[in-house]
Amino acid sequence: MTTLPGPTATRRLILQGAASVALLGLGNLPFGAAPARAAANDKYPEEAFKQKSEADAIKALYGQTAEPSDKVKLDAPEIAENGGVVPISVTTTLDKVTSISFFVAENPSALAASYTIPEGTIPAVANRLKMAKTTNVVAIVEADGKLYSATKEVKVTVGGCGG
Amino acid sequence: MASSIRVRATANGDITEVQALIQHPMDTGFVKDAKGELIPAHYIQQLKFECNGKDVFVADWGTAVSKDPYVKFSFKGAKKGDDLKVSWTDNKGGSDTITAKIS
Amino acid sequence: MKRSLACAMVLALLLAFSFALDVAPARAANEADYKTAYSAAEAASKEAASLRHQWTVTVSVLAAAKKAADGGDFDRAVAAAREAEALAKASIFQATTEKEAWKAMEIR
Amino acid sequence: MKARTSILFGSLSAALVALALTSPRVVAADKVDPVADARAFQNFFFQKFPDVKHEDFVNGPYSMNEDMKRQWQEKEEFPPYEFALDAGKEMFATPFKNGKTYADCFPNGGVGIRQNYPYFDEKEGKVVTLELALNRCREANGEAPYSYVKDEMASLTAYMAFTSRGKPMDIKIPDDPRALAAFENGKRYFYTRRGQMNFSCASCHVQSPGERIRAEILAPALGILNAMPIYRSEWSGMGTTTRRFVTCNSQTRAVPLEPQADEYRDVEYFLSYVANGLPISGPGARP
Repeated sequence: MTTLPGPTATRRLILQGAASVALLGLGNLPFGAAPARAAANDKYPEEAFKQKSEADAIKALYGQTAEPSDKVKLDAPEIAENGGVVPISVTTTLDKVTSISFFVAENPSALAASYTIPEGTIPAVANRLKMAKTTNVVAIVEADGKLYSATKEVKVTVGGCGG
Repeated sequence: MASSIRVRATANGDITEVQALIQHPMDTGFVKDAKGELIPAHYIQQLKFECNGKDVFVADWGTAVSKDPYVKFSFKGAKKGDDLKVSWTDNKGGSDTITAKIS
Repeated sequence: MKRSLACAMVLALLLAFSFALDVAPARAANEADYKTAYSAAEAASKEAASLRHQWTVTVSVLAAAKKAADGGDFDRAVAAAREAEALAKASIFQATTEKEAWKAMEIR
Repeated sequence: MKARTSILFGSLSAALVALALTSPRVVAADKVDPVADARAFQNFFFQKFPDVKHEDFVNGPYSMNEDMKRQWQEKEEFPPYEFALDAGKEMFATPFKNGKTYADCFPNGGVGIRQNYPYFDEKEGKVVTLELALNRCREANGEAPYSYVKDEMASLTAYMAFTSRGKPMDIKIPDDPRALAAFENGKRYFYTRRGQMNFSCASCHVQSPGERIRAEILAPALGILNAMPIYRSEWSGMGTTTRRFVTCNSQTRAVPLEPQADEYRDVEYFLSYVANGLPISGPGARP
């Protein structure tokens, strides 16, 4: 079931987008106007993986902000069976997809994984991620140079009765 | 030693579905060991799939990818019997590679 | 059924009694007080272990008592030893009551 | 210190509540009747969860909750215990220093026999579990025994369980008073409350299976060992039956017994016997 991001999530994305744009002015981000990440670019996005917040990571990776789209179908559990192994997958009906990335908002660093989707590869990925706590999982799809996103909150807590 | 990569690639029609499970600790660098010292970060950074001489899928991973990582994707343009080369490198310079036949 | 409720009552009484012990000594505890409190706690803990019903908290509080004593803080050491004894006694009570009480839960 | 005693009173009140809750039971004649016990045990779960297919009970929490079942099925596509399984197969094939292998110690070369373990050894007069038999095989061939809670033992039992997948559990109780006593001792251990939390295995796995215990869903006791050994995401590693018993004990703040203690062997005997007829589903993946 795709959950359209609630108004709060969109506003939050835009707000964060605005905040990071402001930061740009301070020259804090080394390469503000980084070119959209070309598909063939094999370089490991070291900088993006260092960013703490989700907006900064998106900025470092793609150099632009994403807009929510119901063409991006993010599949994640409601309550994670275990924070260490959370099965998350995304499919999309968008075409000319060149990259798909996953962000876990409140993890130590938001960017979890980023996939290059060359020509001829189906724009869909399934993987298992670690989540520090209950937070939003954001999937970003780069299609034809523009960014589309889907967000879903996943509840995470420990198991067992204590000890 | 058996390879650290288990891969299953099955072609039906023009679409080949690929599943990979890799044996790797994927340490985040935030976890302490029994003696209370931090276990240094040790995680796969890049995982590449090549078929017929072309990259069909490249994964850039951070520390948030689960231990013994798993990934599934599909791609077009390959057929039964083609070779699928899978290789990964981690932040400590470790690496492994395997070539599997698409069944 | 009535009988098992009665056992629970006794358990409550026992705990209340051990709880009261905490506040008894007025002057600062010294090594001798610690030694007596610790040996009583250790005996109860050994008995709980022999009944194979030892609690992890008994072991850790007993260790805390010893550590406090080694550090010379006998007030804390005596309090910890007393609590360890209470925990050990509670686990012994649990072991003896459960000898029969388990049947109440059995699927028949 | 105050926190600790408040927990103590907390556990006391929990005990009082639990005691009041247990429905009144007439004290049964103390003649041990495993067949009746097994039938009553299975019927309890079949009636409590009428829409769970009988063979599904062996999938533990996943038979109780759809969202968890979906996450499990995604994991099962390429399960995390694959490595332990391959390691076990390799270990089974590599001969000991004296040239023998595990296959020489077990009937049918150790393939497809897991459903008969644990069994009652009439010579020894005690229950012998699969993990114990494996270590005895190693010692008989001059090899050091493996730890009962570490990966090597889990890999061996994972491989042996895999060779029995789908076969119904088939535990036998010979007409020997010591076997009946072992069964009864296992049953007693299962229902006895322990630890400061004052829980027994039944408090969680009989009174509230299907309910949440923080992030996890409690598994029903019926068929709970059929999936052993399990890869637990929480341990991010394999777990043998012994490791599961030891961790359950420490979670209720009870000091665990030594691995393969009589009580552990007997409770494994009891739980396996009452699950007779349900399929072996090991090795399993669990939260």
